[in-house]
Amino acid sequence: MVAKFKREYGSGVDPLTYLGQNYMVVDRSLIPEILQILRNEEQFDYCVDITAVHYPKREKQFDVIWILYSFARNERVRVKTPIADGETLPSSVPIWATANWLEREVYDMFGIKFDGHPDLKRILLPDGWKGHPLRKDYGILQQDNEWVQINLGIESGQ
Amino acid sequence: MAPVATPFFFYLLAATMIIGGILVITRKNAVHSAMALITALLAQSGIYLMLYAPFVAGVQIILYAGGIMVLFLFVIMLISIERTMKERQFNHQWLIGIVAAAALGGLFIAVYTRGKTLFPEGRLTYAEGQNTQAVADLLYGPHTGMYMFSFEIASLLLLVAIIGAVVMAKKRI
Amino acid sequence: MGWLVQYVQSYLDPRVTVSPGAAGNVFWALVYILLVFAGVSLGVICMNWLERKILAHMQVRLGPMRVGPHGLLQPIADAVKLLIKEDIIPAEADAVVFWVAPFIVVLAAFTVFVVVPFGPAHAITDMNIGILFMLGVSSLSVLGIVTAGWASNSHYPLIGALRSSAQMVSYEVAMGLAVISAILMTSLNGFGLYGVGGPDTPGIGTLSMIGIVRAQEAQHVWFLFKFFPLGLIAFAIFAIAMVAETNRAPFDLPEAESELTAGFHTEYSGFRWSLFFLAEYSAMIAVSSIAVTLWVGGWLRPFPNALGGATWDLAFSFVPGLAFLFLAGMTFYNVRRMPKHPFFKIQTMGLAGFGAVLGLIGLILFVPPVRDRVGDIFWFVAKVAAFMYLYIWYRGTFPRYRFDQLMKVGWKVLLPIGLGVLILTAGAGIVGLEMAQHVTH
Amino acid sequence: MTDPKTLSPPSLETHVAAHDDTFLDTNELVINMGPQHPATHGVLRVILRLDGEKVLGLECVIGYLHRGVEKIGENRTYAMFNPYVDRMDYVAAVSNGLGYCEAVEKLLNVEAPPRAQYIRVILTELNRIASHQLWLGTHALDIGAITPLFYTFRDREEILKIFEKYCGARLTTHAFRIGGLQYESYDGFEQDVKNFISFFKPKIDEYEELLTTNRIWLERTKGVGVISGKDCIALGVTGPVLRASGVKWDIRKAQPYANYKNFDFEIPIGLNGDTYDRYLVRMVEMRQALRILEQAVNGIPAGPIMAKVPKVIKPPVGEVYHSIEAPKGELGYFIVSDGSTQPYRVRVRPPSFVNLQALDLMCRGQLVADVIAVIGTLDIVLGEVDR
Repeated sequence: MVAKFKREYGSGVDPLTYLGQNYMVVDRSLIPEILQILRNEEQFDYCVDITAVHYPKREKQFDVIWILYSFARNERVRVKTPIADGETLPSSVPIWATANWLEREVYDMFGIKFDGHPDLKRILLPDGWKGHPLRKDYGILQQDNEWVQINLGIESGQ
Repeated sequence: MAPVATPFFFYLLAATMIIGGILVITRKNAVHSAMALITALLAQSGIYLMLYAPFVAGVQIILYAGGIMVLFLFVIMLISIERTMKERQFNHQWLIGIVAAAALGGLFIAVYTRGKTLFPEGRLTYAEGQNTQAVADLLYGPHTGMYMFSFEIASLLLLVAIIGAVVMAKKRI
Repeated sequence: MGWLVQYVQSYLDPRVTVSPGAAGNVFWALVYILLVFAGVSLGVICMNWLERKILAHMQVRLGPMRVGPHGLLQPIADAVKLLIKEDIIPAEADAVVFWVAPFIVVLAAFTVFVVVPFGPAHAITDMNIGILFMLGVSSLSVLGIVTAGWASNSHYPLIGALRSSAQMVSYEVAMGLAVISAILMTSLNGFGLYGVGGPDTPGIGTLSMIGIVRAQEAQHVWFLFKFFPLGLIAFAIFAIAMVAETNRAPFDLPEAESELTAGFHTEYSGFRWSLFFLAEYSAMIAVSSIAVTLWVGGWLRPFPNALGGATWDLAFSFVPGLAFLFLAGMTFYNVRRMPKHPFFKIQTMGLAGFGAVLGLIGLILFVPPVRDRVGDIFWFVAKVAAFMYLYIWYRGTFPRYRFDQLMKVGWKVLLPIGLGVLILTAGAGIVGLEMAQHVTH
Repeated sequence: MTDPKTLSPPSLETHVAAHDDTFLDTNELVINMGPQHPATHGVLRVILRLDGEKVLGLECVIGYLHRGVEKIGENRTYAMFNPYVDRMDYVAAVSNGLGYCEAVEKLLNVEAPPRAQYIRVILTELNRIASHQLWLGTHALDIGAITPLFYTFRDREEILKIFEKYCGARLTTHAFRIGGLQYESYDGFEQDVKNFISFFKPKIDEYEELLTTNRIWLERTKGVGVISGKDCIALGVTGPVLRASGVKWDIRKAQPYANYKNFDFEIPIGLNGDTYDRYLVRMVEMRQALRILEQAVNGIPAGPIMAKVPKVIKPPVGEVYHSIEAPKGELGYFIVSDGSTQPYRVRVRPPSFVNLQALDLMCRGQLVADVIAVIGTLDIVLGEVDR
C-alpha cells in the first residue's frame, strides 16, 4: 500500500511509522483522492476519529488527522494533512457517515471548515460561543469576562 | 325505594340541563362547550332515573357521557383552539332561526294544552327491580319481542358505519 | 327526634337484611356514604403505605422507615406535605378546566362506591343497574383525565391524555364483554364444575351487584369456576382490562415516567395532584370490587361447598378476629425486635400502640353480634386486598407495554377472546337449561 | 397506526432522502425531550419530529456537560491529567484510566510489569460488569421494569466495595498510574474477587430470569432500533452495539492490549442488531468478564507493580493513538507530545459520542416509546459524550 501511494503520488504522500503505528502526511490537495482510495480500495471502512492539532507558530497552523481502521486487514492508519488557518477541507461525510459529528467537533474546537458538510455548526459549545477553544491562542478569560459584563454588569469575574 | 324530594330534584336537573344546553351553543371554546354538553347529558340521565328508567339512565352515562363525549373531546383537543376562537360563532340567520324557534315553541304549547289525550294518564312504571328485565323482554322476549328484527337492522347499520369510517380514515388498507 | 330513633332502631333490627338505599332509609344511607368515603380514603392511605413497603421488599430495599415505626405515618406526612404545597396553575393553561379536571376524576372514582356491596346489607344502595352504573360512572373519569391533559396546554400531558382516553375506551370494550358473560351466568344454571342448582333455581338474570352475589350464593358456585374454564377466562380478561383501565403497570402508559415524565398530570402539583392520586387508587379499589363481586363471590366466605355447613360457618366467622390477632402478634414480635436504644423509644411505643389497636379490633371481632355483622365486610375487603396485592406485584415485575402493543392486546387479543367466551357462555347455559329440563321431564 | 415491525429498518442510503420529504409534512409534531428528562440518562436533549407517535426524525443537542477535558489535558502534566479521564465515563472510570495510562506508556515506550497487568485486567473487567449492570438497571427502568434496577445496584455494590478497598474511591477510582499501579493489591484481594465471581454468577441468572423470556420485555425490545452491521461500521458505532449487529470485533481480541491475549474468552455477537440482541450481548459479556476474572485472579504473578518510569514524565516528541475496548465501545486516546511535561494535545475518542450519532437512524419509523428504549440500549454516558 505504502509503495503504491509512493509511486502514484510521489512527494505528496509521506508514509511514516512511529512506535509501530503507521501514519502518512498527505498534501492538502491530495486529501479527497487519498481518503476515497483508502475507503474504497484499501478497505479502511471505519473512520475511528477525526481531529486536529494546532501549531500557532507554524505557517500551516493546523494538522488535521483522520484515524482509520480496516476490519478486513485489522490495521490502523492515520492520515495527517497540514493546512493553514482559514483553509477549508472537503467533508468526508459522503465517505464515512460517522464524520458528521466528528467534523462538527473539529469545527467547534478549531474553526476548521469542511466543504460539503450537511450541517456544519457547533456541537458541544452553545451556538453563540465566540472563538474556538482548542486553539492554542484561545484566551480562556474573554468569554467569561464578556458574560459577566453583560449579565452582571461588572468588569471582570476574576 | 320511596322517592325523596322529587320536585326539587326534577327542577334542579332540568335547570342544569337547560343551562348546560345554553352554554353549549354560547361558549366559544369548543372544549368548554363539550363539557357543558356532558353536564347536560348527565342531568338528563338523572331525569331518566327519576322516571324509573334506570337502564336508560345507565346507558346514557356509559354511552353518551363516557363514550361518545370522550371521542368528541379527543377530536376537539386536536383542533387548534386559537383558530376556532376567532371564527364567527353564529351565522346571523336570525329570521329562519326565529321562525324555527317559534314553530317548535308553538308545537310545545299545542301539546301542553291539548295533548292530554295523546299520552296515557299517570305514570307508567315497572317495579324498579324488574325494570331492566322488562326492557329486555320487550326487545327480545319470546312473546313480546317484536323489536328483535329492527334491533338487528340497527346493529347492521352501525357495522356499515364502522367499516365506512375505517375505509375513509385509512389511506391504504 | 322520634323518627331518628326509629331509623336507628329499624336498622338495628337484625332481621333487616337489605341495604339502606334499597330500604329507603335516608339516615343510614348518609351514614353509609360517610363510612364508605372514609373507608375508601383509609384504604387508599393503607394502600399507599403497603405499596411502598411491599414494592420495596420486592426490590431488596426497606421503603419508608423514618416517619413513625416502619414508616407507618409516612402517608400522613405525605398528605400534609401535598396539602401545604403551592398550587401552581401554568400561565398558559385553561384555568377553569384545569381546576375542574381533578374533581371530575375524584367524583367519578368515588361515586361508583354507591353500589359496591360490602355485604348483603352493607351497601349504600342496591341499584337495579348496579354493574352498568359502576362501569358507566368509572368511565367518566377518563373525561377528567382528557380535560386535565388538554387544559395543561403542554405537549406531554396532551399525549398522556390522548393515550389514556384511547386506552380506556378500548379496554372498556373487552371489560364490558367479560362483565356481560358474568351477568349471563346469573341467569343460567347449567352444568359446570359446581353446577348444582337445577331448574327450580330462579333463572332471571340481574345487573344488581347484590343480586349477582346472591346468584352465586344460590348456585353454590363462584362465577370464576362456573362453566369451567369459561368463567376463568372471562375473569382473566377482566383482570387484565382492569389494570389497563386504571392506568397501572404494565399498562401505565398515560403516566409512563420514562417517556412522558408524568403523563396527564405533569403540570399538576400539590393538592390537585393528590386528588389524581386519590382517584387512581380508589379506582383501583373500585374495579377490584367489581371483579370480586362478579367472579369471586363478593362477601361470601371461601370454600362454600367443600367446607359447607353450620359448623364451618361458625369456624370461618372467627377468621376475621384471628387475622387481626395475627397482625397484632406480628406487630408485637417486631416491637421486640426494635432496637433498644433510647432513640427508638417513641417508635417502639408507637408500634406497640398500633399492635394494641389491632389486637383490640381482633378481640372486638370475636363478639358474636359484631362477628355476624362484619364477617361479610371482612371477606369482601380481604378479596379486594388480594387484588391490590396483585397490582403491586405487577408493578414490581413487568416492564411497560408500548402503545401499539397495548392496543393490539386490547383489540386483537382480549376482544375476540371476550366475544368467544360470551358466545360459549350463552351456549353452555342454554344447553345446560335444556338438559336440566330434559332431566325433569 | 402503522405497525413498526412491517417497516423495513431504515438504512443510511434512504437516510438523506427521507430527511427532505418527511420534514415538510404539516402533520408533524415537534417535541423537545430533555435536557431535563428522566429517560435521557443525563442532560441529553433530543428534538423529536413526530407523526402521531411515529418518529420521523430526531436531532440530538449535546454539550450540556462539556467541561473541556481535552483543553484541561493540555494544561496539566501527564500524571496530573490522569484523574481527569475518570470523569468522562464515570461509570467505567477504570477503563478510562487504563486507556490513558497505556497510551502514555506507549508514548514513553515502557510496559507495565505482569503483576500490574493482571491487576489492571481484573479491575477493568470488574468495571465492565459494573458498567453493564448500571446499563441494565437503567435500561430496564426506561422500559418500565423497575425491579432490575435495584437488583443490579445491589450487586454493583460488591464491585464498588472491592474498588473502595483497593484504592479508596468507589466511582472515579484513579486506580492506575502511568507505568503500573500505585497500590499493591490489599490482603485478601484475590479472595474478594473470587467471592464476587461465585456471588455474581447466579445473579446474572436472576437478571435473565426477570427479563430474558418476559413477554413484555421481548415485545418491547425485539425488532426495535434495528441497525445493520454495515451501517454500524459506516457510523463508527463500536462496542456491544456493533457486536449485536453481527460484526465480531472486539479490540481485546483484534488488537490485544494489556495482557488480554493470555486469556481465553468468547466474543458474543447478535444476529438481528435489535435492542434485544444488544441486551443479550451485554448479558453474555458479563459472563465472559467473569471468565476472564477467574483466569486472571488465579494467575496473578508475583513481582513489581511499577515499571521504571521517571518521576517527571517527559515523553519524546511524537504522537500516538491507543484504543481499548471500553464497556461502551472503542475508547481511543490520541496524544501528541512536544517533549515537555505536558501533553501538547490530548484527543479522546469517546465511544458514547460516536455511538449516539446512530440514534437518529435507529429511531426512524419507530414510536416515541422506542426512542427511550434505543437511548437506553446505546448505553451512553453524557459525561463522555460531552467531555
